[in-house]
Amino acid sequence: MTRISIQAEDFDPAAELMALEASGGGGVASFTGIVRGEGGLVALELEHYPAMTSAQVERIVEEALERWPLLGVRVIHRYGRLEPGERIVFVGTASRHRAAALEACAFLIDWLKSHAPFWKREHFADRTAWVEARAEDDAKAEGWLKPPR
Amino acid sequence: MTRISIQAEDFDPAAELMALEASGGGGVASFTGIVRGEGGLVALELEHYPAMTSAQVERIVEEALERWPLLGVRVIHRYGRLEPGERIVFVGTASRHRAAALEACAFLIDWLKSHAPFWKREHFADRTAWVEARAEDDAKAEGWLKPPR
Amino acid sequence: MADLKLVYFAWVREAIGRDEEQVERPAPDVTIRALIAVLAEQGGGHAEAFAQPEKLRAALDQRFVPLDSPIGDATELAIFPPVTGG
Amino acid sequence: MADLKLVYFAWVREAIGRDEEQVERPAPDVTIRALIAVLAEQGGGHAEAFAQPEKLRAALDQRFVPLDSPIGDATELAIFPPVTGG
Repeated sequence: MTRISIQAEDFDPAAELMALEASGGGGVASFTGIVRGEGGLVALELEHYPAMTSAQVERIVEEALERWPLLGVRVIHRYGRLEPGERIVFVGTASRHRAAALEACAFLIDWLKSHAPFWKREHFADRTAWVEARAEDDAKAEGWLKPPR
Repeated sequence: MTRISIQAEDFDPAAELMALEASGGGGVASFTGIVRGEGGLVALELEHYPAMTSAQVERIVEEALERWPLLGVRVIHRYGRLEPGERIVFVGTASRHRAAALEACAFLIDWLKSHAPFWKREHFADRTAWVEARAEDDAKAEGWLKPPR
Repeated sequence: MADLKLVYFAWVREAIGRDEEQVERPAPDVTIRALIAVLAEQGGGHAEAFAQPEKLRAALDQRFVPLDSPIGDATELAIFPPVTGG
Repeated sequence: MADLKLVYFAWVREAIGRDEEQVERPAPDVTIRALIAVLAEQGGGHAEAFAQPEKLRAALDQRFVPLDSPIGDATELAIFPPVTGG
């Protein structure tokens, strides 16, 4: 079971976990990204490149399926205006092997954070600013170019 | 928020995720272990050393808190008779940093699988057998003796 | 051959003041870098958006490519800042 | 000084036929390995459970220790197969 959603709406991690648990694996790993409310952040605005996003995410999910013996993969990425405490992104993986589930989950979220065509703008009470890419995120994702542990 | 439960009863991963999401972190990672029903397995029976289990798990959670900047840790480990498809173990972590949440989650589940004082017996239709420890699990856990990435 | 469709995101879109536009198709061996240098000469939003090519990234027909890639027969060229994920 | 409490788990418990027992406390410098060798001489379940010490692990007062550790003044010694987690 592989399912990818790029959506404005919120999602229910519980329902996603249940579906992954039902895929027959021995383990389900998940990561949920939440908007942090630091420095007086009022909202985050996520813009993306719709014609590109789904195709890119599909490609990276295929790569994860090639690398790890996965029974299920679920990716959800939101766009639009999100307030602190709201969910932005979800990656869930199911596998017979816990290391495969955990590593594939980390691989996918690292990729989404560093390579998916999303741009974030931070809204504060008195100003807005586009978030600059962090070299650190690129380094995390490049790390996966080596063969999996 | 740190909470550890060693219990016979099932648990609700959804409720655990909600609590971790509320801990204010930027990311929540989780792993849920499920009984696999391979080779005609009828049930798994988990025995543990109650006087030791909680103290040991507390110690390893403290170690995770020292290594990674975590806002929340939740560990649930069941014992008793479990049938295929039932949940055995849950580890959830919350952190401002996704790598910290993911790595601490992997660290804790690796430790639980290789060092927590649990013993598994497999029940089949016509026989039962104690599961033998796998060198592979030990190797995973020993890997964490190196400083975190 | 049809015009080339340009699409812009984030502050590139804001500087130019629109999210897409059609431009006259350059010769296939013209690179993205060369095309945006020509567009920057129009001044205004394009000059601002394309002032520092090292801050720009590009995709041809929804695939990330280096700025020095020739545009070839692509139908859509996207110009944007480095992505900042989720 | 009080007797030493032994606790058993998994197939060690099954071979011995009980989950705990009290034994006369050995001198503090006697190791776990030496104690179980003596117990194995009783024959029966103890002989079976302790036949292959390399298949056994131990904890003194709820801390994992090597079989060659002296028992010292511990109050509880646990003998069990390698743990098999969750």
